[in-house]
Amino acid sequence: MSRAKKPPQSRKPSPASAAESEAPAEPVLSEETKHLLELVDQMLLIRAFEERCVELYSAGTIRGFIHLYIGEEAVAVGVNAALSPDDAVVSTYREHGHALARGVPVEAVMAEMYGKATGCSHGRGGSMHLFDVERRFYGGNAIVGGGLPIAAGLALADRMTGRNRVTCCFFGDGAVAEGEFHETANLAALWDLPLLLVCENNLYAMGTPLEREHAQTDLAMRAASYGMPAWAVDGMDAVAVERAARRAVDGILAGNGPHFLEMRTYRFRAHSMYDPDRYRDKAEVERWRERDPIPLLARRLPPGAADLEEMTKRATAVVDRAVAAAEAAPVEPVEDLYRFVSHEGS
Amino acid sequence: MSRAKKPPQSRKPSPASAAESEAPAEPVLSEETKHLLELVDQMLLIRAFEERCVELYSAGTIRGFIHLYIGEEAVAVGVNAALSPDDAVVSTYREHGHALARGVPVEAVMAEMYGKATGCSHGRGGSMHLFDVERRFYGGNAIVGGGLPIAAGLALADRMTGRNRVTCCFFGDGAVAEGEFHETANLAALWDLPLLLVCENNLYAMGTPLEREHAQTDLAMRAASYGMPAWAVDGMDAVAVERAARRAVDGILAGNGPHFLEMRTYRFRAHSMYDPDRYRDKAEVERWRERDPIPLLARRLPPGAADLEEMTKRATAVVDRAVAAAEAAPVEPVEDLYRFVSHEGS
Amino acid sequence: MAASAPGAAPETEPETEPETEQTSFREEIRAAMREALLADDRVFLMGEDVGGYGGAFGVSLGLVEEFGPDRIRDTPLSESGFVGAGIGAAVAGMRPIVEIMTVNFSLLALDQILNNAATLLHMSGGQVSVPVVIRMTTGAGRQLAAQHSHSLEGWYAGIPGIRVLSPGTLQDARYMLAPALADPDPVVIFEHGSLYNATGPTAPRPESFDIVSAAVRRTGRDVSLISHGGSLPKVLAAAEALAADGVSAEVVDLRSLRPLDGATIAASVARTHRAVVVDEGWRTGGLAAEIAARIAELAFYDLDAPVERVCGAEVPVPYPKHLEDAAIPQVADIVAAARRAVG
Amino acid sequence: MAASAPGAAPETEPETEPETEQTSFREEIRAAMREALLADDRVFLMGEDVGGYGGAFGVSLGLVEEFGPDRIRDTPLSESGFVGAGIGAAVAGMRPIVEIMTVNFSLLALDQILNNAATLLHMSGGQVSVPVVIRMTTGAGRQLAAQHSHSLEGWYAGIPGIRVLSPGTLQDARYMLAPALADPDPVVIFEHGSLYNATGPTAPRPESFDIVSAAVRRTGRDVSLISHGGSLPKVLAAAEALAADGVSAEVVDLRSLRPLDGATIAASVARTHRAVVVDEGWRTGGLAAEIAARIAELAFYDLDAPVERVCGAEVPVPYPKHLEDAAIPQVADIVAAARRAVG
Ligand SMILES: Cc1ncc(C[n+]2csc(CCOP(=O)(O)OP(=O)(O)O)c2C)c(N)n1
Ligand SMILES: Cc1ncc(C[n+]2csc(CCOP(=O)(O)OP(=O)(O)O)c2C)c(N)n1
Ligand SMILES: [Mg+2]
Ligand SMILES: [Mg+2]
Repeated sequence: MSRAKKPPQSRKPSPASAAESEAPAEPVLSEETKHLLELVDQMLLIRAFEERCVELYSAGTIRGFIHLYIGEEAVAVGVNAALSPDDAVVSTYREHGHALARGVPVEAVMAEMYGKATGCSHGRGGSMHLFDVERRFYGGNAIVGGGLPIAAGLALADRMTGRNRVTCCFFGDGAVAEGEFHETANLAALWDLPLLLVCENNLYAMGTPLEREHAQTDLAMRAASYGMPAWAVDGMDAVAVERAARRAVDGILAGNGPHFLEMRTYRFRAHSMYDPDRYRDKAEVERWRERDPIPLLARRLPPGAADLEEMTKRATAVVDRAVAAAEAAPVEPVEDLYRFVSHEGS
Repeated sequence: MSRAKKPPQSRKPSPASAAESEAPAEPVLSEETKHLLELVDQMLLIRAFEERCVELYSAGTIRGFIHLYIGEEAVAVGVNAALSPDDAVVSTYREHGHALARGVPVEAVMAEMYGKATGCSHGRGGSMHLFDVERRFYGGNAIVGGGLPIAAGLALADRMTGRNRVTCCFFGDGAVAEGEFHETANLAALWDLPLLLVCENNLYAMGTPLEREHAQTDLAMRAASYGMPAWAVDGMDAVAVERAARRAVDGILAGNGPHFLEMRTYRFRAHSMYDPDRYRDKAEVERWRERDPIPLLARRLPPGAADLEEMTKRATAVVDRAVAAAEAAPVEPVEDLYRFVSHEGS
Repeated sequence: MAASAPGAAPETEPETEPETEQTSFREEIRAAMREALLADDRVFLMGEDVGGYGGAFGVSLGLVEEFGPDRIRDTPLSESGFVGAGIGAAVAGMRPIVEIMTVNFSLLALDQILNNAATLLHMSGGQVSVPVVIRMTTGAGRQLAAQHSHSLEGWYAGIPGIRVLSPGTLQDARYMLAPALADPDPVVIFEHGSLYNATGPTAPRPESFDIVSAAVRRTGRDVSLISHGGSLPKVLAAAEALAADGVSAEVVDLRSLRPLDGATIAASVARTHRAVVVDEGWRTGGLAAEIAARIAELAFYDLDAPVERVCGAEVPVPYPKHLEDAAIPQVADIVAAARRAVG
Repeated sequence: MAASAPGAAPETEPETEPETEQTSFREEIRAAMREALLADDRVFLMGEDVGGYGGAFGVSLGLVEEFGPDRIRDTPLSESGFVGAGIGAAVAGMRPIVEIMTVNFSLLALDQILNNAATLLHMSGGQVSVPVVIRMTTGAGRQLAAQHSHSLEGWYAGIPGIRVLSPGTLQDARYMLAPALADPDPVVIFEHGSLYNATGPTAPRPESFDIVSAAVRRTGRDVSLISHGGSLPKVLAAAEALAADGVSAEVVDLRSLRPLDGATIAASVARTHRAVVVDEGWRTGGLAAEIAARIAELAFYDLDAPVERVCGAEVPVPYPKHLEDAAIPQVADIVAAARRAVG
């Protein structure tokens, strides 16, 4: 089946925008403005969700490894805007943003952080393993580079069955050094797989700066050497991200094989909770904070179109409800320990 | 220690040329001609050795996997001519030629094929695992790509201790698809390792042609994307190979980090014994045979300088002696099975 | 490479094999794949040289001509990449048969097999199924030396979330694949390299066929010989030799290495009171260790003697024939262990 | 990533730890590395974020400032590449300490460890020595879920050609490294993530110190509790509980997982006639299976009851605390197993 580029509003609305849509839509807003407002809403929801996670983690309510996406939200929402519901997404351990942008219900994601039975992975996975197959969100993967071959396989299945849709794989700059990146890039280009490779280059792999991870720090150029279209994008600008992702998706759907996008972005927080962030110069962090993707996008809206304060309140309210639901939700009984190990429950 | 480019004759002579040197050297020959004659001798020795292996294998005298180098000899002798005795070599399972060119005694290599105690690996390794640490020949490795990280480590040790010498790693076109190639190339370029990467591109990985192994079949260009000097060479022309290898070695010794050479070559025989070679067009094989590296180099010599027939006789005689010695050599006693597992012989 | 295994020369052997009622492991596995490919469009075979080359051991010879390069898919040398791609394709609903040339190379794909194939279902709370079948050659015996002679079945048999099969008979070679493909979870099938040329009469299509229970291949009173895959013929030969000697040995073929059929093992030991476990893997921490431990747990009070383990010697397998023979279980070793057991 | 483990927050903990006579696993391992780096120029540390970050678990905190980025070498995310490079550097005469962030990621380097590090000496007929030390964190207990909670010690303990150590005491954390570096063969050291913050008095420098023998950490008459590494504290607690209950448990700390000190194990079982093996790895085919099998071989006629195995449940470790606790050995499980054993 071939498909036409869908207009933004035809895409699955995010929970936040769903919440919003109940409020009477401002009549004077153009489709484009509405769409950008939706992206702002999605970013605010991700931001509010993660800021709540910090509190919950510090309070010891949620545990495990928590990798915050704060500062990188434009990548998730911009790329998602270019995807349609029947496309697939494979992500990393830093995937709260990808899951929420994809439309995985906030309640289900928050419940997963709590390890509750109502979580999007039944509570088995936690922060690093969010799944929602109904939305073709094939999960957080905590092995750096480990999701890449899986994504190639999802794309291969579509290629073999003639389904014209895209598999999008998110991964970091550090992952590009793993052998699995190389093997996947070659397979995808060799087999013309409908694969969108989105490298979130936040300039660090844990505490290691890009220039000590890679001999060639121009990652888009490295990817291009496999013979696939590849270019770098301002990952702080949601509009630039969406435009680039659309171009890539169109190219993939037109049968031009895999595309690689290097999203130049930055994490405002440490690699993970408790990382003291010794290795980054505070001034560097400050410079990047000045390009916070949320105000950056809000400033592009017509005057008065975006009331950030009000929108933030709504997002916070959504998160409040999710926390309340998660608190109230049941955990899986210990007797079910062996559940999901195999279909037999061996 | 820094070192000057050594003239050819200062390099360890190959056993064959050693044998030859007993014969009175033709006075009128220039140094250059003598050097080329030595390369021809080395190639003839490798050729004679492997042709004998075919007989011995068919007779069931030697066993295991045998991968013939016939047709690719110019690469081994040309590269070796650019290396000095204190450089290191890491190779593959197709390494008879590399070992012999390096000067591993023919007797020791043939005894290894027999699995005898006098073999260069005490008989433990066989065809795919030839070792000679005294000559810094760190072995045949039968895991495709498996030798690459090891070679990087040998180079790293030199880098850290300030010894200015080169580690040369041979591998095939198929190996370039392995993640270990990618990881090693990046490490080597990132750390400026004195590593010479010699890709023997014989156009096939077993039965798979280059264009079905790699999306980007210009392997030198792929390697260059890691930020290292890389170029392709006519691997059938020993002189071109040596010239390229010298340039690369000089660059490495000058501190310019790893270099990658794509040697365009071809194996005249099947991937291994018993491979019926169904996947190659006979005409293609014939075309390459017309560029057999031995006559190709012989034709460059002044008229009368090379008596190929006579030289082949000498090489064959060397192999005859090696076979006789191997036949007569003892095997390791079964009681020694656990020997060499650990230094304690745990 | 593997194609040069004397014992595994696909191109020469099939010709020389009598094509009448006799068949070989190689042909039975090929027939099983052919049947699966014909029966289900979602099935495809992927691996290094499975196409034009016909598979390193000639198992898939001719399939690409019949099914085309899309479904008989040659891959680059990228074990982690193409095994992971097979896992992903299975997640997407395909039924891939991924061939890893040999178990030695499967180490390069072990992260994908353990951390993804075996784990996705659980991590996702039951949402992500991985119906992939991974076939790989295992074992020593062809003088391929230290990097081509591993037997790592015991490691795979220890991974929760996957099923592990080890056919030791022509019938299992022929009929294990279909139920493996029908399994919604990952299945790893080990094929011992020394069995490909093993021939025998074509087995009839079984009425019912399971891939969970062990089989008693020979009944006996005095000692239970427990084994699987490539060691099975040696164990049967040992039982024969012991019989000639007045020792009645029962032969248990595990067939499934995960889950293990503890009931059949325990029942046999309850009858014979003595057990010898035969596995080509390294002794320490190998499959035989688990089986010995299980027997001691399930049949402790039935045992009249310590469980004997006949395993691979703990060395990287050496090249020369006499040392390789000494490094892996031989009929004589099995006979000797059985004698020790019966005291 | 690992740095976010609550139990393993290197930056917060050291500060809060009393720096006087008390010490921690983290500090002892760091002191051991510092000593080795000072004593021998050939020694260097290499791994992901061992430098500026101070190591995922803060073990190498401060070392890069003292020894520089050349000898405290950050690597890209390339487990196979940098582990192989460490092996190669060892072949060339260096004494690398290669840190793999966690055992979970070591699967990506397993080909290098098994097919090169463990095999080169034998394949080369004794010519190529590989004096590398590979350190890796292991174990569950910090709610890190299925891809970050493995215990694969049993697999490594099955590889001929390498030595495998598992420190369970501050003294072993401090003094195992030097003999490991002096070993001409590869040594793998497992550090349980839950031990890094474990504190106690600084142990005196031992007169003599070996890395081959198991240690009896507590003597007892009724049952032998055999364990190592991260499970040791739980086992000692269980012994305490059992004592309060009139059951005298002997605690054997394996220390070396390869080679295994069968003599000490057998001697203990000969005294107590009952054994409980505790290991966090998956039960089937894990380290406990080998130890149970060994006991049944070495002490068959001494055993009055089946060997009990207290192991990790055969599931990819789940995230929620209550399920993770249920998935790995707890003191209560050990006590219950000991009670079953003494009947
Ligand atoms: C194979 C593997 N090696 C190491 C780790 C530990 N680790 C987790 S995240 C990370 C850094 C990854 O950096 P990058 O790919 O740039 O992604 P980012 O965290 O910056 O988003 C490391 C080293 C891991 N999870 N998996
Ligand atoms: C990791 C691994 N995968 C597969 C094999 C089997 N195998 C041996 S050689 C070979 C082809 C390698 O091709 P190339 O690298 O081009 O070297 P060539 O044999 O052409 O010299 C294959 C697939 C192996 N030995 N190791
Ligand atoms: Mg990053
Ligand atoms: Mg090739």
